[in-house]
Amino acid sequence: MSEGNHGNQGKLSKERPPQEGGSRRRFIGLATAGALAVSGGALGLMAAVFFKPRVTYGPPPKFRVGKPASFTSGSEIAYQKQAVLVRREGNRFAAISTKCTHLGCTVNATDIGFLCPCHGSTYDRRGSNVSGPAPSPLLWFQLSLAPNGDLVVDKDKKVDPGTYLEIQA
Amino acid sequence: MQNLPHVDETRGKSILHRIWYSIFRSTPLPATALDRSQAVANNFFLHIHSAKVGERTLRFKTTLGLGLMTFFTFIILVVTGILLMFYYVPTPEQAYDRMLDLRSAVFFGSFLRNLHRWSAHAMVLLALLHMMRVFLTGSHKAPREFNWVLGVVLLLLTLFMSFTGYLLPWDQLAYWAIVVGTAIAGYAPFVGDEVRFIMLGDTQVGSEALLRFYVLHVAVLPAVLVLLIGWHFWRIRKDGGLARPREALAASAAASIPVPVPVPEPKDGDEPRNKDEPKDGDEPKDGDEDGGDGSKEKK
Amino acid sequence: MQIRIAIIVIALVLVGVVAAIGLRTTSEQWHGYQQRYYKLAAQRTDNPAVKKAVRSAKLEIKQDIVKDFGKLRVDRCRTCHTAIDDPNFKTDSQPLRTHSAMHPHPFNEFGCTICHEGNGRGLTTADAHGTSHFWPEPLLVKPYIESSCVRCHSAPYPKGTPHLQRGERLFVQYTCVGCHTIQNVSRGKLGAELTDVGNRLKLKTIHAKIIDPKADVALSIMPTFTMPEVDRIDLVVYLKSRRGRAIIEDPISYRRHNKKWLATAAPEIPVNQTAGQNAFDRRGCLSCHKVAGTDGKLAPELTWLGRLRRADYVAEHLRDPRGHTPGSSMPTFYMSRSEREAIALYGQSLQQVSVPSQPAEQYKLLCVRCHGAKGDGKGLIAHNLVPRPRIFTNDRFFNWLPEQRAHTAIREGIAGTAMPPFKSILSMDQAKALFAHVRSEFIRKARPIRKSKRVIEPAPYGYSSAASSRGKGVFLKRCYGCHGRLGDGRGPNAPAMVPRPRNLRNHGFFARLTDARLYESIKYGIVGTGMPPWDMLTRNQRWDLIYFVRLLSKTGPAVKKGGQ
Amino acid sequence: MSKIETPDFERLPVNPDKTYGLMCVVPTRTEAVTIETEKQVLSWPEGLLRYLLVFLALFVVLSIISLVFNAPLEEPANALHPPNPAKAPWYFLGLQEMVSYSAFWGGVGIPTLLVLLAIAAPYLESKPGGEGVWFHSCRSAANWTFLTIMGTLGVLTLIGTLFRGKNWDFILPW
Repeated sequence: MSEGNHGNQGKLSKERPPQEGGSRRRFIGLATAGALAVSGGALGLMAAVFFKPRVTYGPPPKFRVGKPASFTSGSEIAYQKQAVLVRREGNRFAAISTKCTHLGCTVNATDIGFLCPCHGSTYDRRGSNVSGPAPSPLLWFQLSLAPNGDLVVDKDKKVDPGTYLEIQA
Repeated sequence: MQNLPHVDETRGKSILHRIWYSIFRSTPLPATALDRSQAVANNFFLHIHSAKVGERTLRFKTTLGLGLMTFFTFIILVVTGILLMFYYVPTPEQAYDRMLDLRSAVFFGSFLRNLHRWSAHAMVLLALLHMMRVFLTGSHKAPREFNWVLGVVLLLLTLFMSFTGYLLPWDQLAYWAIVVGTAIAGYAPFVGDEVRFIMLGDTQVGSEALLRFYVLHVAVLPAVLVLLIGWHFWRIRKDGGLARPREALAASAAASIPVPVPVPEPKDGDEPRNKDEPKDGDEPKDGDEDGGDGSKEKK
Repeated sequence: MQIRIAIIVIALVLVGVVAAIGLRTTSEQWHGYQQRYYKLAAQRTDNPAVKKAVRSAKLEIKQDIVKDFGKLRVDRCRTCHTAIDDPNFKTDSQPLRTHSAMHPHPFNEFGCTICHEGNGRGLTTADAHGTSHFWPEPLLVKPYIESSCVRCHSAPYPKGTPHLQRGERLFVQYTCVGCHTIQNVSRGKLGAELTDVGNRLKLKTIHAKIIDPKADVALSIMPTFTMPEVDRIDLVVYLKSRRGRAIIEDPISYRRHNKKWLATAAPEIPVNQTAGQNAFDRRGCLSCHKVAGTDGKLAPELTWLGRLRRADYVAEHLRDPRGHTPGSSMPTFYMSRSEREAIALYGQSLQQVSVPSQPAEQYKLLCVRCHGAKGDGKGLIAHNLVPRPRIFTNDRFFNWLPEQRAHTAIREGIAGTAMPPFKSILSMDQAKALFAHVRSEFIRKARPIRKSKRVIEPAPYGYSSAASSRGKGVFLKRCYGCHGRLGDGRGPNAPAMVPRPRNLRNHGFFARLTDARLYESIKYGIVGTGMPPWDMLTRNQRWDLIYFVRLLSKTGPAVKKGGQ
Repeated sequence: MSKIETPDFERLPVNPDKTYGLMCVVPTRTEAVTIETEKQVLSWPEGLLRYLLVFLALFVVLSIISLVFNAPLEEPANALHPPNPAKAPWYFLGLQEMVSYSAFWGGVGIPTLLVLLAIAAPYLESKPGGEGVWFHSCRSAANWTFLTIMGTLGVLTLIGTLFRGKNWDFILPW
């Protein structure tokens, strides 16, 4: 298609047009481009952050599980909806994910650790993967204490396995 | 492959060069008249535009830039509209709450909604002013009659677009404007009640109407608008660019209606024929009042 | 070159505008509150675990999503009110203040807006508190917050709701029950239904509608009650609490309850004076009427009711006030026959009146409440009476009116209107003296109107339905503009007329009127009113009209014969 | 192709496989839209720079408006309580004003006629002359007709926007 008109193109002047104030023009051009890039970039950045929701409507990642005293020592309470297990050992508390690291099934807590019903992965009590296809240990989430004394699980914050929150109850 | 110029030019050059020329087919900052013409002609968005325009066409007084501005508001509306769609749910239960969310919880949401809303008003206003400009400069007359008709249709679509968008926040303003608006449609002779029923999908304004207006607003009407805007622009070239005063034209035969003339002998300073528009003759002097869809390619 | 300079200028402006947009977008009101809270909370707590948690907390929107109570609530109130569950902020000012401990509703289960209303999704003060003109549920503050308890706690209302409980009593006290229906509470049919008024109207609107019912709806028939502001506030609390079915009530038991309530008969009471007086007090009659020192300032004085009306009149009036006296503002209360009779009996005991000897004093005592101190018909309660009291300053009318008819009106009253018969209070001479006083005081121009000789052509034929339907034809041609198509005195011209055209359906009034007077009024008109002399009608047409009026007012032979 | 003298292909070498040009399809004559009478400039950069300027100006103005004025959001839709007055968007208030006189003529009849008239305008105004000139004297009749119609609509819109209050009664906006 583009060849049809080659005929005339040779006639166009190939010289650069005479520049009036070349360096000034270049400066203005650069400054304009800079200003536009800055504003465009800023708008683009804000539009990008726009996509990240600041609130969600599903189960909140940060939730309260009640007063520490409501957990008896040695108890393990599973929160099905949030797929988290809260364990109390003495005065130490931990929140362990019950989501299998293999393909996301909910694991069952047992005396000796966690068992995944889907593909038979097993974890020990600390959540380390022992056998089966699970590639990594279960996640541990950060536990903290709200000002009114409630325990708060924050699924957005992961902690190293074995990290307990110690509360002088 | 044929030995296209850029292929030759970029042979042995860096990969960046090659990528650039594979996309744009012209130099990044064209400085010569030839390169500049090429930049326009070889670009998907710009090629609808002629490589050269009359000086008069670019003068502000000629058009007041109104058509161009109408088009730009449309671009702004498309961009902000697409962004807003990410947080909007067209159901009566959620629509209003989503507006509240845009106002509070969504980062940048408030500004985008404001911009969308005010741009919509601006587009209607600018389209009306553009129409007045065209009429008052006699630019709707032959041979540009059909483009005027396209323009009228575009104006109606713009109004309808704005009207369908009006319902989406599902607030009192929206709800009653639609109730009244569709009731007016119900007065159309013979088919009024049917038209109203089909518009609303129900006997009264409710979830069906919201869904229908939403689909019209975000899919059907924009698609039709884009198509017609493209046609509108293309017609500007086809009709010989902006209307010019007769005094400015040669007194000879070729006044405003395309007439066959003998192929003139090429002279110095002749323009390259635009590749897509071989019929345009040797001198594409059709200015382009609205063909600015290339702005995004500009810088 | 100019164009390039223009572009760079506008590009620089754009940078500024984008900076402003960025600033506006990234700076939010709640950031400051949360920062201050975290700082103070870390200082105030002794618990190291809490201290650590607070120190590492980051700015975030905190929201509670509650689905359990009716509609979905998304409450982001804790974003600013971060300290509501922190016991260390009891004495701080809002927004960082501990929530009062009185309520046993955990906010993460109940949310905030279920009690406080406001816009839970808002994140600025104006937005969240719903102070904008457009938000239907602005934040509820004390004492109005009591109204929210009723969302779940139906009667008997929980502790800590004194305003609500008082408001419920006031709703009866001010006879609101007479006009307004609230399902399972009241059965009034004159006013708007208020079963879910709390969902429909803002506090401000309810408040304004009680202060001045005509402010919003110009033709509202609701009277303006005089009540202290404390009463009004409690009434508003009560009305705001009316939200239809409570959340805890399931639809089936609600309907069952409602059906049972609808079928409940009005309570019977013993027909004696004491029971009548109790009912009279309980029903709030004095919120409109006046008895001795207590005055509702809306309805006629009943201090000497027993001297004016007989018990059967009162009982009948109570049964159907608007049927009995057309246009009466008094609503029909849901009462048993025995209660009506007991109240009527109590009414007979209201005899106390000491008539002063001076006509001027008599006028003050007996007439001012309706006819006004200046005789201009603008007495205290005049605007609640239909038809309105006569305007004594209308000298044309009173110069035309035969003196003797005025005396009769005072002595016998005017049936079908609020004008009572004073014959047991005023003797004929007193009545004459009183009217003489009225004449000298208000009827300035003693300019007798020349009366032509009145000729009352006798009826050429008696009543027949054909005659009355011919009369209807004449009526619809000549009379409907003032008297209205239905003959109820509400024609299109009526609002501008003083006095208003007569309601031709007023049975009581027309039952007393002779055909001859009707004929005279039609033929010669009534001077000083909008009724012109209808000279152009023929005798037969006039009689047809009379028969039609008899039909309308159900005072004709047709009714007696059991016709139409 | 044969009529056009072979140009200098230094920069754009001709494709040796190419044996025809589109122009050859048109025998001996071609069409020219107009004859060049005015000075031409390259659309890159002269045109595009102006477009950029217009776009930036428009964007800046709209951004400032969006920054200063929040988009309206009234009460949630409530089918039981029409606001008083219930107004359409401003560009339909002229229509609403007409509708308040007659629903059919104001809402359907006149608008349809106006649209048809607009579409027919260039065909009705068939006499050439006055193109491209603001308010050309030879078109004054057409211009005045147009301005009268637009002005009437504008006045109706203004009345509907500013001078109508509760119950669609006349009010003064100040």
